[in-house]
Amino acid sequence: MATYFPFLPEQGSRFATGVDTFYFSMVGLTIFFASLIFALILFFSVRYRRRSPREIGADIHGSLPLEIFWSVVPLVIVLGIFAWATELFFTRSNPPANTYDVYVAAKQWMWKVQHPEGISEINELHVPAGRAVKLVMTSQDVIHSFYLPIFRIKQDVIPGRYTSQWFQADKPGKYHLFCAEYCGTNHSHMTGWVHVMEPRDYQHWLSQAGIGTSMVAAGEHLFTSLGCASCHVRDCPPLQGLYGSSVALQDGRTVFAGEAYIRESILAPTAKVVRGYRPIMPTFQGQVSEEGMLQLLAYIKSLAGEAPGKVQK
Amino acid sequence: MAEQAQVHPLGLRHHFNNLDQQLEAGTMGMWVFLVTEIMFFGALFCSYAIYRSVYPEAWALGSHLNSSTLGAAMTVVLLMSSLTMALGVRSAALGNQRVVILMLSLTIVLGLAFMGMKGFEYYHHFEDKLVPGYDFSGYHGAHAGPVQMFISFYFIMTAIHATHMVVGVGLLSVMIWMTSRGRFNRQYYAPLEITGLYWHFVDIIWIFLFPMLYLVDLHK
Amino acid sequence: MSTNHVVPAKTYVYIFLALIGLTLATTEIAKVDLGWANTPVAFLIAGSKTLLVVLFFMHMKWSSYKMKVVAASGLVWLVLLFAFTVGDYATRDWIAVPGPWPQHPPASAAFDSSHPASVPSPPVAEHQP
Amino acid sequence: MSTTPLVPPQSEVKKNYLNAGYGIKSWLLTTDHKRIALLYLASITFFFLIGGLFALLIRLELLTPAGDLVTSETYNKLFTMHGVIMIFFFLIPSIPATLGNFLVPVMVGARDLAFPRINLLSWYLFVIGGVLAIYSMMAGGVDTGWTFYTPYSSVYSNTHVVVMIIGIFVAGFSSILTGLNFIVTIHTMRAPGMTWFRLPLFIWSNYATSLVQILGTPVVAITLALVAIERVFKLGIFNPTLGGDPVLFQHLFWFYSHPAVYIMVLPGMGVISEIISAFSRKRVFGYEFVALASIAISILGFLVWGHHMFVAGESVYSALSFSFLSFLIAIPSAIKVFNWTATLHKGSISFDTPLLYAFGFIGLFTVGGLTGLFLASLGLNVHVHDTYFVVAHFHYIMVGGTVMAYMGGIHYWWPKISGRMYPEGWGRLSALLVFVGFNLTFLPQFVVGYLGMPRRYHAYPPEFQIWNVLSTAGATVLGLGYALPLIYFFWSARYAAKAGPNPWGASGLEWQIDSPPITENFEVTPVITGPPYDYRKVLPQEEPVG
Repeated sequence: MATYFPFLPEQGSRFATGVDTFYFSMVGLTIFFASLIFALILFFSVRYRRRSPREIGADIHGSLPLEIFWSVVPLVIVLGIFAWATELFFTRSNPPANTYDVYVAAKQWMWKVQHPEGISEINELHVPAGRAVKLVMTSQDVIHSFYLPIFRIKQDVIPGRYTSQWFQADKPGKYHLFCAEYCGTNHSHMTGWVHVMEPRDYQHWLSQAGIGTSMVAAGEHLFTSLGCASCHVRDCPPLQGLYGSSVALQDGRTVFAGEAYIRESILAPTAKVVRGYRPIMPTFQGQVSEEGMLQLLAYIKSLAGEAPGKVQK
Repeated sequence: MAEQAQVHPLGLRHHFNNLDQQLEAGTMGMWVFLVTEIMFFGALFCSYAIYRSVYPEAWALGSHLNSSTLGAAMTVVLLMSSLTMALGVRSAALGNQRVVILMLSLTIVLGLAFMGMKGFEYYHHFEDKLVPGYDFSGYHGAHAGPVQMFISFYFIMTAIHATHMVVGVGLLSVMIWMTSRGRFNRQYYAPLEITGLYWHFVDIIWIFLFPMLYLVDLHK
Repeated sequence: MSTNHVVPAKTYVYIFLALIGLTLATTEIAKVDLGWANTPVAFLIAGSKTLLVVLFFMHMKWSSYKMKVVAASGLVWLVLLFAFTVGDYATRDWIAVPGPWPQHPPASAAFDSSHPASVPSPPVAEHQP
Repeated sequence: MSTTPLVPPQSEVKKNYLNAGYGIKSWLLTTDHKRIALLYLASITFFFLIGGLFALLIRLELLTPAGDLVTSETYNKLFTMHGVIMIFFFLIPSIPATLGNFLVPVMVGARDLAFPRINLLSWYLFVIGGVLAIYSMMAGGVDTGWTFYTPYSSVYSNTHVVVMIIGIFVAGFSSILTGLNFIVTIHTMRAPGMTWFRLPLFIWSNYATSLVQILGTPVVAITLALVAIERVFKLGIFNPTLGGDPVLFQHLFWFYSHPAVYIMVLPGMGVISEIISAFSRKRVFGYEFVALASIAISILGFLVWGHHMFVAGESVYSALSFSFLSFLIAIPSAIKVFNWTATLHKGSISFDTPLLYAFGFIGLFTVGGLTGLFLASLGLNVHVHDTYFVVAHFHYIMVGGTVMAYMGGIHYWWPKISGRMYPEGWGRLSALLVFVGFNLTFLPQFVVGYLGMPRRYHAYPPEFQIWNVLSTAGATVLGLGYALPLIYFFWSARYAAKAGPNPWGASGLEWQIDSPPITENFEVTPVITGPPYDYRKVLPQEEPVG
C-alpha cells in the first residue's frame, strides 16, 4: 500500500458510513460553537477595550431568560446527539440474523483466529465481503481489544469470558487490525490485517488454505474424549436445542443459554444447576484449553439444530 | 472559671474567634473524615456485594468457616466499648476528669479484648491452613476458588478494621494523657468528643462486618 | 452544635441494651431460612443499629442540620457507587435491544424457544463466570 | 466588598508572611497557609518539569513510525510515568493546593485554614508520596499505564507497581486533607456578613472540588490497595483465573478517576471567573448560575464514569444510562462558557497576561468540552475509544484548560504572593507561545485519532507519521512556552518593581490587604456589606460609564 497521507478515513462498511456522518456533523457543530464563542470574545474585547485607567464595566448582573435559553437549547441539541448516537450503538450491539461466526483467542501479543471450517490464522482474518461476520472473542491472559478502524468497531477482549462484535464488510481490500487496550510490552506490535475478499475468492481461499478438521468435528471429538457424551445422553441435561434457549435453574432463576452460560457450566458446573438435575458434573477447569473450549462451544451450538456458522440469531 | 474565659479560654486556637466556632469546625472536620472512611470501606463492601451475587454458595461456605458465636461475642464487646466511650465524653461535659480517665481506660481495655479475640480467630485460621496467599490447603470443600476469595475479603476487611482499632486505641491513650494533664475542662473537651466520633464509627463498621462475614446463609 | 448537651446516662444504657438485643436477634434470625429475605433483614438490623449509634452515641440527634447533611452525603454517595456498579452486573444478561428501532419488529416472544427464529441475538456482553 | 479602609503603618520594612521568619525550620514547620502554598508551588513545579520531560521524550519517540529512539519497555514506562506524575503529582494538587491554599482563607476573611497542622501534614504526605513515586521510577519504573488496569497490573506486569501504588495511596490522602480543610473553612470560618452568595466564584469552585476530593479519592485509594494486595499475596480479587473480574476494577477505578478530572478542571474554572471579572472590571454575568454550575458539575461528575468502559464489556443498558448522564453534565459547563463570554459585554477590558490565558482557556476548554460529547456518544465511542482522539480530548481539557488557568492564576495573583509585578511583555509572549504550541501539538492528534491510531503505541503504521511530526513540532513550542514563565518569575521575585495592594483594580478581600500579606492576613477581621465584584466601590467613579 503506497504511503499516502490520509486526512479522512476510508469507510469499509455501512456502519462505518453511519459513524462518519455522525462524526462530521459533530465536527461541524464543534466548529460552529467554537467560532461563535471566539467571535463573541474578539468582538467584545475590541469593542469594550479599556479606554481610561479608572474605567469600570457596566453594572449588569445577569438575565434569567438568557440563562434559561443557553441551558435549554444545549440540552435539546445534546439529547438529539444522544438519540442519534444510541441508535448507531444499537446497530453495533445487535448482530443480524445469520452471521458467520469466527472465534478469536487473544494472547499476549498475538491474535489467534479460528474459522468454523477449522482453519486457524495468526494476526490475519480472511472474511467474505457482503456477509455479516460475528467475532466471538476471549483472552488467555490480560485485556486486549480487537480494533478494526476500517469498520469503526472495537471490543475489549476480556480473560474469563466471551465478548463479541459484528461487522459486514462491503469493499474487498486489506485493512489494519490493531490491539487498542494496553496489554504490555509488545502492545504496539500486536497488530495484523483483515482481508476482505469476494465470496468466490473466499471459497477458493478456504478450500486451498488447508483441510483442517472443522471446529464442530474437533468439538465432537473433545466431547467424547472428555466423557461428556456418556452422561449427556439420559440422566444429564440434554444439549440438543440448548444453545439460544432459556434454561430454568434449581434456584428458580431462568438464564439465557448463551456462549457464556455454556462456558461457565463447563468450568464451574455448580454455579448454575439446571432444575431437576443433581449437581454431579465435575469441573473441567484446567483440562480444556481456550481453543478446546471454542471447539466444544461450536459443537454444542451445532446441536441446537443448525449447522455451525449459520446459527439462528 | 469566668475570668479565664475573658482572658483566653483554655484550648482556643489563634485563628478561631470562639470555642463554639472551634468545636463546630472540629466536629465537622471529623464528620467529613468519616465520610471519606465510609467511601473507603464502601468500595470494599461494593466488591463484596458484587462477588456475593456472583458466587452465592461459595460465600455461604466461606462464612461457615467463621464461628458466628465468636463474632457475636466480639460485637458485644465492641458495643460495650462504645457505651464506655459515650459515658466518657458525657463525664467530660460534666467536668469530672477522674471518671473520664476511667471510662477511656475501660474503652481501651474493651478494644484490646476485641483485638485479642480477633487475634485468636486469625490464629485459628492459620492453624486450620485457611489463609489465602499463604497456605489455603486446609479447605477441601466445593468452590475452592471463590471460597478463597471470600476468605481473602474476610482478611482484608478485618485487617483494615483492626488497623483502625489500633489507631483508635492510640488516640484514646493520648486523650487519657491530655486529660490527666488538665488540658480539658467543662467548656473545652472537643478533642475527646472528636475521638469519640471516630471510635463510634469504627464500631459501626464492625456492625456491618459482622453479618457480612459471619452470618451468610447460616441456616444452610 | 453538639456542645454541652449532656445526655442522661440512663439513655446511653438503654441504647446499649437495644444494640445488644439487635445483635442477638440478627444472629438468631440468620439461623432461620427466610429464602431471599435473609439478606434484607440482616441489612435492616445492621442499619437500625447504626442509626442508634449515630443518633445517640454520636450526638447526631442534637447536632446542627449541617452535620446531618455531611453524614447523609456519605450514605448517598455509597448508594450511588452500589447502584451503578450492581446495575451494570444485573443488566449484563439482558438481551441487547432488539435492533434499530424503525425496520426491526420487536421479537414478540423474546424467550419462546418453540420458534427459535424469533429468538433475538445472544447478549452482547455475556455474563462472566 | 466595602470594608473599613486599612491604612498600613509605614514602618521601615513592613512585616509580612515572607519575612516573618527565616531559615529551614520556619518553612518546613510552618502552619501558615500562605507558606504551605509556596511549598506546594515549589514541589508541584518540580513534578511538572519531570512530567514535561517525559512528554517530550514520548513526542520524540513518535517522530518516526518505527520504535527506534527507546525500546518498547522504556516507552511503556515513559507514558506511564508521564501519566502518573502529571495527574497525581501535578494536576490534582495544582490549583487547590497552591492558589487555593493561599487564597481560600483570605477570600473568606479568615486568618488561616480550619486545621493548619493538618494542612502541613497534607504537604508532607504529598512529598512522601512523591518520594515513593520517584523511588519507584528510579528503581525501574512502572509500565502499566496510569490506569493500572488489571489483570496486567496485578498479575502480568513485573515492574515496581506496588511501590508506585503506595506512593499514590499516600498522595491521595494529601488531596483528601486539602479538601477537608477547605470544606470546613468555607462552612465555619467566613467573615461576618459573608453569606454564601457573597463568596467569590473561586471559593465556589474550590468548594465543589473539595466535595469531589472527599467523596472520590478514598475509593481509588482502596482499589489500588486491593491491586497491591493481590500482587503481593497472589489473591484473586481482580484476577479472572482465580474468579475475580477485571471489569469490577475498572468500575471502582473510574468511580474516582472521572470525578478526578473535575478536581482538575473546576478550580481552573474558578480562576477564570476571577480573571474575566477582574480584567473586564465587571461582575460575572449570572453569578448565581456560574456558582451553582460548579456544584452541579461536582455532583453529576459522580454519575458518568461508565463512559470510559463502553467497549470494556459493560452491559448495553448500563452504557445507555452512563452515556445519557454524560450528556447532561455538558450543560453546566456550557452555562459557564456562555456566562464568561457574556461578562465581557459592556466591560472595560485590558489585555494583560492573565486575560490572554483566560481567553486561551475559554477557547480550548470549549473545544475540549465539545469533543467530550463525541466520546460520550455511544456509536462514535466504539471507534474512537483508546485512540489518539481520546488523548487529544483530555489534553485539551487538562493542558488547554487547567494548565492555562493555572498559569493565568499564577500571573494574576503573583503580585499578591510575591509583592512584585511580573514582566508584562514576556508574559504576553509566553501566553501566545503556549496557545500556538498547544494547538499545533494536539489538533493533529484529533485527526490521527479518528484515522484509528491507538493510544500507547510505540510503533505505528507509516501513514500516520505526518500528524505525529506536526504534533512533536508543537510540543517543542509548548515546552518553550512553559519555560519562559519559569525564568521570568524567578527574575521577578528578585528584581521586578514592587506591586501595591491592588495593581489590577480588582475587587475581592485579597486585594484589600498588603502585597505580600501579613501572616494573620487581616489586622482587623473585615465585615462584608455588599455583593462581590462591586467595582464601583473599588474604583469610585466621577461620572458613570455609558
